[in-house]
Amino acid sequence: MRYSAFRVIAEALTGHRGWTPVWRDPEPQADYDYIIIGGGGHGLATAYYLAKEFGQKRIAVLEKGYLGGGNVGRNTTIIRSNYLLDGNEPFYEFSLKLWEGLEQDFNYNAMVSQRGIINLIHTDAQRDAFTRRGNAMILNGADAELLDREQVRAMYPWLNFDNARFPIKGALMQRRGGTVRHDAVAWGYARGADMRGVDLIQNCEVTGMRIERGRILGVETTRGFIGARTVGVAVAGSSSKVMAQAGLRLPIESHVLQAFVSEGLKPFIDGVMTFGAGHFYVSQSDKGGLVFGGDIDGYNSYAQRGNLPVIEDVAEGGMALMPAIGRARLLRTWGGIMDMSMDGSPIIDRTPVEGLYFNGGWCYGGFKATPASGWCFAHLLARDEPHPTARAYRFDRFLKGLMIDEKGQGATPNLH
Amino acid sequence: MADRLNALTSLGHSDPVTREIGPYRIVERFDIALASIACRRGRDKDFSKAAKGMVPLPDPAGSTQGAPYSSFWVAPDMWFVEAPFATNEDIAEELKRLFGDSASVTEQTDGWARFDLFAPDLAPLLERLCNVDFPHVEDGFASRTLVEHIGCYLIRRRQGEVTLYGPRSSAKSLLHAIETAAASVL
Amino acid sequence: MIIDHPILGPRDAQEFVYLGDASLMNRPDGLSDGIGAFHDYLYNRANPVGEHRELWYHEQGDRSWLVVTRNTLTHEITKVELARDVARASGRSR
Amino acid sequence: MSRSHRIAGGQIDRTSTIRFSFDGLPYTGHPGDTLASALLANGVRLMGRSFKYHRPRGPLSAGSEEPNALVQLRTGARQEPNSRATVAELFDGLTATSQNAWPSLRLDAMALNDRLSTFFAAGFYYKTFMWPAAFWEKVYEPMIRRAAGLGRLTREEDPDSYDKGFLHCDLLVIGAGPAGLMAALTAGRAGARVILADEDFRMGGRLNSERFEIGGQPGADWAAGAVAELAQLPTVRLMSRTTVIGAFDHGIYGAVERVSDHLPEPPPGKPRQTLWRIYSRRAILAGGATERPIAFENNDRPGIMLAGSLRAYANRWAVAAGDRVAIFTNNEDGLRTATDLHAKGVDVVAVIDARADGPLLPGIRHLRGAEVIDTRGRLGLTSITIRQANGRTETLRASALGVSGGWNPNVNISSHHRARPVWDEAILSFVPGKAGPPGLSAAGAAAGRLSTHGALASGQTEALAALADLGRASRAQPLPEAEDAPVSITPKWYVAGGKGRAWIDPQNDVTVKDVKLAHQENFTSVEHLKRYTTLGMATDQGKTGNVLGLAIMAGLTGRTIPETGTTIYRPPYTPVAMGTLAGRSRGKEFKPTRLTPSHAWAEEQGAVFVEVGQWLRTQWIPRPGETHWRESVDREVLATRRSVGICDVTTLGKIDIQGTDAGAFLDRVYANTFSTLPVGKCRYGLMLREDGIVFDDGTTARLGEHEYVMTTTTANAVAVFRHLEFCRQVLWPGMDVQLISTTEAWAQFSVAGPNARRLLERIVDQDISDAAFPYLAAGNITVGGLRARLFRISFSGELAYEIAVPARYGDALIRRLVEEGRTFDAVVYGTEALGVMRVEKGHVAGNELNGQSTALNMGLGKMVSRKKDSIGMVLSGREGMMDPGGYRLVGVKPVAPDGKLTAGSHFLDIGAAAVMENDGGWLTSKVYSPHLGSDIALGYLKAGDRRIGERMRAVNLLAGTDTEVEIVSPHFFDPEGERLRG
Repeated sequence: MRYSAFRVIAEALTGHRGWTPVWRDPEPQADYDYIIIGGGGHGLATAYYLAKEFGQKRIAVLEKGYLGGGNVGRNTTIIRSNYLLDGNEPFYEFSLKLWEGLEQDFNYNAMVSQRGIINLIHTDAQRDAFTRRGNAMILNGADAELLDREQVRAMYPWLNFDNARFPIKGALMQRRGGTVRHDAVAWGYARGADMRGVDLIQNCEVTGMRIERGRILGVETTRGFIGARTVGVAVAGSSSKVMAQAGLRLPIESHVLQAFVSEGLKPFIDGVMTFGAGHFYVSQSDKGGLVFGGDIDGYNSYAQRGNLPVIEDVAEGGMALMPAIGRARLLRTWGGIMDMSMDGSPIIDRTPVEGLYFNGGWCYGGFKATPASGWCFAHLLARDEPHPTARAYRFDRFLKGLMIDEKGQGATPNLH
Repeated sequence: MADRLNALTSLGHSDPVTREIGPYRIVERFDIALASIACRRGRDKDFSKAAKGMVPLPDPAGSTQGAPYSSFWVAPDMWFVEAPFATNEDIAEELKRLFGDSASVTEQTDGWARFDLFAPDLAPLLERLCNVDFPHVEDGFASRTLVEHIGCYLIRRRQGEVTLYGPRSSAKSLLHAIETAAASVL
Repeated sequence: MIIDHPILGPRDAQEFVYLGDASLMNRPDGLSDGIGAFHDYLYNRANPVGEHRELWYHEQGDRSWLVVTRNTLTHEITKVELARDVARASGRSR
Repeated sequence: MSRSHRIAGGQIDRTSTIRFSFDGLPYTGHPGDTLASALLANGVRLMGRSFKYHRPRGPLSAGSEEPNALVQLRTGARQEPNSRATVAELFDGLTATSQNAWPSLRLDAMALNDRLSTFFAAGFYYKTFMWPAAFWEKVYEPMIRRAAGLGRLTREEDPDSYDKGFLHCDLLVIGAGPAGLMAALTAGRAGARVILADEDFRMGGRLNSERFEIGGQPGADWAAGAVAELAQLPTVRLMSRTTVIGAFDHGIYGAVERVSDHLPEPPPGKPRQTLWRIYSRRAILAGGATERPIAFENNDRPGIMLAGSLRAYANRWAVAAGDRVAIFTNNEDGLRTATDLHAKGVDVVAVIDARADGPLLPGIRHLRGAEVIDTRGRLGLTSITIRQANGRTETLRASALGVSGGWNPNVNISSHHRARPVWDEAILSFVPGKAGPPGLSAAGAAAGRLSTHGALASGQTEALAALADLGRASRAQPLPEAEDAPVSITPKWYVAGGKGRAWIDPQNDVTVKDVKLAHQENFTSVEHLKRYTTLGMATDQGKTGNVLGLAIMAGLTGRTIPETGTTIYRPPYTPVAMGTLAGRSRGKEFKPTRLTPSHAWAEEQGAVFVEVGQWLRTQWIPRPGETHWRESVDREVLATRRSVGICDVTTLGKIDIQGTDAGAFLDRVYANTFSTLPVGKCRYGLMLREDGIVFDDGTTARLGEHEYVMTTTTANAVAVFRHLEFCRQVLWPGMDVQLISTTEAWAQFSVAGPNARRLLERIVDQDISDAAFPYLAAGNITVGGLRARLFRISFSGELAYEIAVPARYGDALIRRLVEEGRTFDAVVYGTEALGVMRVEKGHVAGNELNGQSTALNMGLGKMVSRKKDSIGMVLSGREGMMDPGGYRLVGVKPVAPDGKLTAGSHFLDIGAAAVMENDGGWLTSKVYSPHLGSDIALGYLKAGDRRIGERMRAVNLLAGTDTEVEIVSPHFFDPEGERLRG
């Protein structure tokens, strides 16, 4: 069914009787051409583009829980392409361009809202680094501006300009950055994929991989064996666990990242902002909640919950930057499991097992990457060759010394 | 030879300060010499022999008062030794002579700002400053701890007396944190 | 979290700095082992769901490096050792 | 204003009167009142508007689960949006205003949404606002955002302070109702260290709101007695006004104490609130239960509230929420409200009992098998329409309706570790699951023990179990007499058949219809239901509505409720002010400030300071008449190169490294060799990470056979020390090496320039002639007999020394250096001049040591010895890092002397388009060199070592500048290094 204002009005006047299921709940078939493991944002986007852009058929998405229950359902909804390194920026800019046309493409309003993102600058060295980054962004066809202190003050006069431990000296701004209604992304892709015949199979956990003579034949699941010619794994957060079924060790650690939302407030912050002298970034949702986050807890975890010190650390950053939020109340905290890779950048690549492909290592860049990740993974699955913007996301970059280390922290995942 | 340089306290004065806030007395100490001693690998016997009767070597998380040398444990095989500055300004040299090559000795006197806290009951103050179960630990307890992001050594001399060693460069921030907490207890 | 320090007893994890998998103790020999060995040592992780042996540094404490055995699903800590002892036992003193 | 609704009794202090105002109108109340109870007493039912439809709202509850009665509390910078009137303690002068209504609460323009509600069904916005694409940001979203939120945040800084602290105990008891009090008594009497925390300002929990007797005395009196006894026990800490907000790992709980919220403003020095981290060995959750409503048409009007809350207002606050009261219940407890109000002389018009049988209430119209099917009253309830068992409908005049759909144990904290609650058919609700936070057990209503006796008994049982765990065996004691009524309840989630809306989540306006629509569109998983309808996303986290929504979805899918799923709660239990979580770390106290030994002197000189990590360093020192910072910096540089300059370099990390293996150890942690360094000498050291990237650099001196002192960069001091400990303890535990930081112990100054030696000769006691103290010499010296250290090293390229004295003498030394320096027109220079001189000299610093660069990139490849094993040696040899076309450090000069450079600009070939394919690298550091009279810069340029002498462009697309530059050697100044050896 096609969604439109007309449709909404027509249904409203007839008691909403006409709305049909957004997706089917099919029984798994005996075998498929493509199995995508993981019904989160990346898996659903992969299936959607595989069917829509690469004309593939007989596709299934296997989800151990409910659709969109991965990190696409537990993040801070920010989209941007303000990366520095050649290996990253073209990919994230490709992603941002896909965001810009996404809703019309899959006929679902995911509320892609480009209200701008600013990264605050507190030292001269930061300004030098952001100048380098801003230039790299523009060279890659993205947009970037360098704001001085007064321009930032004009945008947000209530930031801590006059009593700050680390004064605000300016900001790097990307006006095309913004936020998206995260759940709607998963639902839009799921609906679009379902409409194109993709089987979305919920409550179906992959428990093993059937591999013979170095080739994948299918997967064992809680709902029986399902055969497939090609299997793509997109289960960021659980990558090591799933790939271990193929006997592989990854350059990835799983870490918990907490996110936070305040009670609903009248409009306070229009765009997205990151603090440069502490762990704090924030935006305000269309419902009025301040959505914010900070650093990961810093230890390997699959627990989907964090601890108090990080909550305090984030609040300290928030109060240092915007003393006016002292009486705003934190409503809810939650934790998502991040694939923290060894250089802070993702992997979209073949594996030593023929027919088995991997997509993961997203650290906390995963949400904004969803469209390009799906597109590029679909490209790799359908053509067995990397998409031009994802060429650098290889496993062997660590062996060859071609790390994509935006933060310059080296092989220490919890510092990326 | 040029004449001698004047010394300033960690707070930048020629004399240490004392602050009184309600029942709490905060005393800056400027009269203590400090040095670290670390037992060299495999030299435990010589090390403890040299220390015997001179430098106490308390167990982990402990401190021992003595004369002229007191000391508290800081790390495996490592202690901080305290002595009166007036009589033992060259504490590091003294200890080097004492321990010979059985220990690595490092001057620490000026690395630290020291505040002694006094009150009939210090628990309400300390529970706002650091994660030490003060009412529960014994006299002599010595431990590194965090006070408002500042790494300090805390020594419980007795129920009503505590020593805090904090990094000299952060002395002002540390004192401010103690004063703020004291005021909020009242 | 609370880490039961083998020398100091229970201490808040806030006093510690986390490094990662305890396999980082097993550094190859730079003169005899090559890039392959170092690559696997530095970059690849088991990253298990469940019991995990990992390195923590007591930065705001006694500066001991510890090997903590912790469940990554429940965060339950079942064993804490001095990394130095573990390293020596595994023959790293040579 | 309507007449008072006060009735007899209650726990309010009638002897004193409190004045307060709501929406500008003055009212009075008494100590013991909440804002809600006082407003109800004044006949005010309308307190807010709902989020989506702007429906009129009054209090649904009398506690922290309140979704409706949210107000803007206080004024000015102290305004608190979304404050629950039901828990806001009344104080004299309290001012509250309503939220989310314009122009007024009674007449709200946005209530139009209610008329158009059919267009605003769940998730409608996902299906529209898509065309034309550009309209989302420009038209639709701004409209939606303007309507967003409930309360308003002032843009002023929060004037109050907040505190934090740590508490330790054997047993934490969460909640001071009958179960919690009995648990605390049991453990406290046994001598255990107990903390009893309760969110209310009056301990006792439901006992304060009921007429139950315990041991022959009123429950509230028994509670008061128990509290009095606990206060006498030495190991018990009573914490009222303290909400336990979350269960974290290993027995750590977060708790918020509202220290001053019941006062007009905090007393001087006092915080508004304190965040306590409670370290407990065991904990008992005795947080009680929350009543849930039944969904029926128009069940959201002011005057309609939970039956137990209606009862609480009457019993505890002596308020009759209405003069004609009706009750709608599916369980026995609902009848208690009828009985209590009846006993207090309130007119109970009817009890509508969904249950078909059971005893009839005496003296009250008690209709069994009946249900409420509709209500009336625009701004407050005026009548209800009921359908009796025989199908006959009837409309009753009523100004208050108490609804009881049963009680939900407050399992919240028990699910903070994501343990799923389990369904208890006997009470038709969820109780804490087994896999909750280790060490936490539940007692009383929180555990599903809904009778007073059950609460007392389980409180004691759980406390005894905890004591046993703690090794403090204790024996059960006889419990006081208390009611032990069984739960009698029949499933009744919503009243079917109506056409109108029946609310489940009144704040977010989630109705039964929305759940039906979600089901129709296959959003049947409980997570999908929540996310699609926003059920449970409101400020009450769905405390009253979640189970209802779940049950309705279960009915639609034909599954049982546990099959349909559970929802788990996340911290915090109730919303927490950001200021509380931040505590004292804000403003200038966000992080500690580290001051250098010369800080006081520099302040006297009017120095400009700059934040370097936590340090404050002198950036430059303006002289009278200097109007631009460049004038000061140029002067400092020129004076240094002409004669002599002094700079405080204390912030550099210093690590004392001793032991018989110290030299061998350094060989392994540095890429170059140190074991061969003679005693009394120092050497520049390059430290790599294991991945072959440069980690840090600095000079390390050998002061004795087995004694070295290492210098690190200011930024990496802590990380390097940690890394060295790792190498020492974990990688090579066999080595005899001891480490300790001495960064703070020494005040260290760089003395640089042609006259450096002549100046120092006036300071130090030893002969420091070039012969006696040659380039790279290092050693212990004395200054006026005082122990000191001298290093002959140069960052500036000049003849230079670094002199160190014990930190307490640092202030005196800078003054002495300045005094003695007058003869030479010595200057004291700051970090800017330092930066200028190091760039002129081509030394790498922070901008080049960016964690992404190799020794090869920096032109220091030869320093990495391949003859020995050292950290990073092997992996620095990976093909990608040995690429001859890779980045190399170069110097950059504008072709036109007045050409401007900017750090961060990228290299492009002349004529090349500004696209990434043509990117040659970037300028890392830029300074103005007064020595060369132009901007100069360092940069990383692809194959830069082979491009010296070539011309390129330095392009800054952010500023639109495009400067032709010449690529030169990074050593702009005295490349042969004659000056520093002079």
